Amino acid sequence: MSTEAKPPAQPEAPLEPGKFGQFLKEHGISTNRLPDSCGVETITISADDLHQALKLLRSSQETKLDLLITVSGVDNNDTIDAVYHLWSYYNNDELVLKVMTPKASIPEGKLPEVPSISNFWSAANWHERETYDLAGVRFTGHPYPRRILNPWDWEGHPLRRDYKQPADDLNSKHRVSFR
Amino acid sequence: MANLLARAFHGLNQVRRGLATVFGHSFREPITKEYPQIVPDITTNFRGRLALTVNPETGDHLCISCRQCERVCPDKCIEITSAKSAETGKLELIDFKIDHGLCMFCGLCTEVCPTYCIINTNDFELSEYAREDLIYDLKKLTLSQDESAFYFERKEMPIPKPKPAKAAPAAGAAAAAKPAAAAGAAAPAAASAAAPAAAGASAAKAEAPKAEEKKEEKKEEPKAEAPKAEEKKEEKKEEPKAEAPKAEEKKEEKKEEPKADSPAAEEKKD
Amino acid sequence: MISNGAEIGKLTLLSLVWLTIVFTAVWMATWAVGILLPMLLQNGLGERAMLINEILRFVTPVVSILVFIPINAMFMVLIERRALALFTVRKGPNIVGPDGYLQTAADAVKLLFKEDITPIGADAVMFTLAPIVFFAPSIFGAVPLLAAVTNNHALFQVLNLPTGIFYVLAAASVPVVALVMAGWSSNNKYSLVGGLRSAAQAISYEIPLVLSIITICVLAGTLDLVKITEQQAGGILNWNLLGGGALSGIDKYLAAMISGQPVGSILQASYPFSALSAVATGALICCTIISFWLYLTGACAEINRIPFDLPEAESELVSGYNTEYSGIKFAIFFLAEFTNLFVVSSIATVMFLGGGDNPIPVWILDKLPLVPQLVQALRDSFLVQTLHLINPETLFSTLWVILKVYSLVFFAILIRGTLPRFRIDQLMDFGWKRLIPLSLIVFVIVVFARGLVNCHG
Amino acid sequence: MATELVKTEDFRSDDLRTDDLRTDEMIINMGPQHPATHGVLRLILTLDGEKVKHVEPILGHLHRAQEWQGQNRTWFQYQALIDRVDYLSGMFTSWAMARSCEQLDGITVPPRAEYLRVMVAEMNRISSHLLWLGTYLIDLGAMFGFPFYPFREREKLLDLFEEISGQRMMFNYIRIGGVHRDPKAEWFQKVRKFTEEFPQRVDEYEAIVTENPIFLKRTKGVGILKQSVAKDYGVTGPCIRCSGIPLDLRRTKPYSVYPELKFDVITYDKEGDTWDRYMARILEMRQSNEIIKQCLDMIPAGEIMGKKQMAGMRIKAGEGFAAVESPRGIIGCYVTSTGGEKPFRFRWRNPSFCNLSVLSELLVGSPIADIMAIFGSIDVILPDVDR
Repeated sequence: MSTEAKPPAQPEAPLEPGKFGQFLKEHGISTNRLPDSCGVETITISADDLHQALKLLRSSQETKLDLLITVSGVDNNDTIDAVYHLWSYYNNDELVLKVMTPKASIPEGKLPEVPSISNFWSAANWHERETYDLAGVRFTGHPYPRRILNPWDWEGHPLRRDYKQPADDLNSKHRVSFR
Repeated sequence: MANLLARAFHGLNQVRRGLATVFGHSFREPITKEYPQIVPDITTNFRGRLALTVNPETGDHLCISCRQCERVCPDKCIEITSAKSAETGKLELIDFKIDHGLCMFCGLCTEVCPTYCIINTNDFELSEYAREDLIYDLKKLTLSQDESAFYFERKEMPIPKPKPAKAAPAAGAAAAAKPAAAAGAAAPAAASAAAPAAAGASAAKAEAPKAEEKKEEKKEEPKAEAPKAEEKKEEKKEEPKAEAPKAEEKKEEKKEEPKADSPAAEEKKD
Repeated sequence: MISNGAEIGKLTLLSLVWLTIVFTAVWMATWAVGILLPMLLQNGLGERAMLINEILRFVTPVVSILVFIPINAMFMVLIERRALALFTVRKGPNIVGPDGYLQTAADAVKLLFKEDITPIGADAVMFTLAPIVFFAPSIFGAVPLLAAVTNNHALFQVLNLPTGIFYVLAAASVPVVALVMAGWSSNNKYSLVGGLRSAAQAISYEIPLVLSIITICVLAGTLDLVKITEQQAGGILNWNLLGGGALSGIDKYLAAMISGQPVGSILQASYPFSALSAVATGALICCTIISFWLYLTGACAEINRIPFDLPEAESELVSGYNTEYSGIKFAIFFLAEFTNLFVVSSIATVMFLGGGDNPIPVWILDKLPLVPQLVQALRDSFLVQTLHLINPETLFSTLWVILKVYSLVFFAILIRGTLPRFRIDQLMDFGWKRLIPLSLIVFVIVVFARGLVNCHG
Repeated sequence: MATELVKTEDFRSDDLRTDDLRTDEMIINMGPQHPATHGVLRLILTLDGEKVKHVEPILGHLHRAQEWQGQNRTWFQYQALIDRVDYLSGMFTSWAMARSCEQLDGITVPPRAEYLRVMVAEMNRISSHLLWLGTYLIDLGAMFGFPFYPFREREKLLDLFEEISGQRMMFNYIRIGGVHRDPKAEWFQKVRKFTEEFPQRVDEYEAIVTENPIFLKRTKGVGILKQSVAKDYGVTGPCIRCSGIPLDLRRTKPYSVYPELKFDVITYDKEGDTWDRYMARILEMRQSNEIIKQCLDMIPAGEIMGKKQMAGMRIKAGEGFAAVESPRGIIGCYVTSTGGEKPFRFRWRNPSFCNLSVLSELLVGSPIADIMAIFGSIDVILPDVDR
């Protein structure tokens, strides 16, 4: 895994909250706006507020972001993000929500913890399992927090940047057989 | 009751329609072909077994060992061995291996090849009894002149002028004429005698004649990797075809330097 | 517009060649055991041959069946594969032997030489017994049919029971036990479910099947298979499919009219209650056609063919009761399935389609040129007179039986190529809520309508 | 009298089931080597008789670390791999990746390339649906006849794909910035010929299948996907359109040249059953055929590539999510770039993965035979699930 790759640039100055940031602010949830990802509003939110924010965004008539596209885990070099892509079934609204956990704040040998939303949004169930499996984000309160794609006894989380591949014959230069 | 009867009749009628349609199909031409007897007509762009072409007119091998295909291959199934020729100062292909068991026939190597050397043939019958047999070497990969002509025509690739294959060696030879003379007539004989011992660890037998050149480059370091590393650097400069003349110029410059030193180096060794 | 003539031609030729092989082999075996051997013994032993002759008489039908079943199953598998290929615009097996003629023979050899596996935890005795129990009844069941389909040939009269059809049905209901045995003893849950399904299915579909046959027995007034065939002789109008002789009055009337004889009271004799009789005739025809359909449906379910192949149900139960079978045991299951299809088709032929009767009414047949001469020439030939190799009655009736039976088989293949599979509860619903009431209604109507028409009389 | 001895109450089936008989649950492993699981899905079924009480899908038998590979290959190399994500609709996976990268890099795709993309994608949709149709009928037990007919038409499409891209399934045709090859004029003629005869073929399928009483019995009212459940599980594609939500990215978030083309979004009632899903796919095939016809008429001449394809291709830094409407639903690609040779993070949003999660909800209470009827109707491709 290429460790030299850098995470996307952070904004220098704090940006004005967009439509959904404003909406969440009105309901007493503070957010941070990041630079738009290809024209889609991108905000970060603290892990504690996530549950309530998603509930609000999903059910309120103004936003109606009721299609959870994915939950993805991204290992930036200094943070581990859980990224939620929200769409609406009925209009063109999109939102990217990020929960960023700095790696410094994670205790040694532990996984970053983010509250699970699979109890009120079934779509998140498998996505969260997959994120746990591959990117190593622990979703607290998940009903069935097991690995989904890798075998159940797999060690490590393959999409983490510090992950050591068990055997890497493919990339070695001098091998006897090609296989 | 009437409803039931109507439904039953409708259902039976639908079954009859289905049966009639299926039965009607028996009067149509079969679409299957008896494969081993009747070979399918494969389109030009089909990405089958990889092969190396030769110039259809002159029969010279088209590979210039630029290693573009080796680098772009997502599966890393290509392995090129090459060495610098003493006469021409150009990279000369020693071996070209493709593991067809690993290849996924994506065709990226054919896209990046600057000389239309590596191509996808229409051959798809690749089964062997052992996996090792799927590793094709240079001899197995290289097509004959007729086959090359066939694919050049079919794939509508421009037939290369004899320049990259023929004129380049000529130019190289011209360039190399001077240093060869400078190095002295005694050097080749001595070097070729010493070659197997010196280069045996690093190079295969086929490389032996070219080891002469390696020696010249070696200078202080007796390690086997050193010449390879140098080769690589040079290859990178050689990459695109358009830059070929430039690369040649550069080479000439480069070659003159080591060759100026070479007598000294040989003296040291002696 | 036939653009597939070559393939159809090949299929026809293949059928003809294979049928010739099958029936020549069977007839030669039967003739050797039943006629040639007694003749030779008679010459050699004289009076003392009586006992041996008696034994041979009983052995003959069994020999003929035992020779017939394996070769016939091979042919049927081949024709099924080729016909399905025809429906699905493919070519089918055409490599082994001339144009694929020997494909199934090669398959059979392969199956015989495969390793015979008994899974761990399986009940070995039951596991081995199941294919045998599945296969044996189809032999027993086929025996009495022989007399009927060969136009009461002297060699096969031996086993012609007065309760023929019931014997056949009784034999046909045994294989269910075998399927349950196979399912249970395999130590496999899919097999178990398959076995249980087959039990449920076979038991419930036996009722409409038997009821539809009883309907025909009531029409015919007998259970004897030979008598039932003989009643239907004389053309398509006399067949049980079309009212079981309800139209025979019209038949006679037409015959008399054409030959110029007095018509007189033929119609009056056959249809005593003029208008009422006409209605009853219509009802009878409808009822027999419906019960033919009922019979086909029930038979399809009985022998586990699509759309009733729930015990096997590849997409649900892997392969149902025969998941764990391999080698020769699987071959026996396979053999029995196709034999059952043949047996079921021949029952249909005997009960509904007039057995070995030609569909052309006599009064047309007599007018046809060359037919009587041909029969006479055959009768006078050396083969018949000296060797007793064939007799014309049996020959023609056998040809008709072959045609009818294999048409039904072909129809079953067509159904297999078209219809999807039922679900088990829908199958039960369909069986109990639709077929059984329908068959009862048909039965009652036939009982009453029969009184108003002078059938077969 | 028998009627006095036996009371009808004794034969009430409920009583028999619960009190008198001691029943036991049976646990069956369906898959990964089951003939009808479309690859290697494993379902752990808890059965009560023939009824399913609980089902747990086990995934990952085909896990090939597509996202990991994305981070370890260059942009150019990874293009060749992504067709493998969903091997039946490789054009759509390529397209999703191409779109996300084009968004990031700000590439404008030439109009001819856009039309070609729409054409090959719709052809791919047809071929995918055809394969679904054949295998679904196999699931329902029509093993031997019907399934070959859709494959016959699919074969023609695959030949067309082979001609244009070089392979029958792993196309690698839609590239970042455009399409790989400009087809010749004969290819367009062949496509036109196909579009002209295809509707008759669909008529044939419908004659055999659509109103067949057994097929109706197997599919009508089976596997009902309620709108609320579908929304909860994030179901997309024909499945959710059959549950009454007109979510078709080609219309709701139009991309490429779809705004210029005429077609309808096919929706059914609020509670879509498997028959609705079958019918929706049949209609979609007809519709795609019409779209291809329109494209054939409208396609302009010109360039086909908006960005030079080379081994060291780079994409500008940033992140973005782009999705296309694949035959199975929304296939999306969340990509993060740092401007380097390799992507920083690739994340696939696969329709099969999301649609499959609703299976455990749909199957409960249905008999064994319906497992395949329901599972097949969702149209799941296992490599798409496991990546």
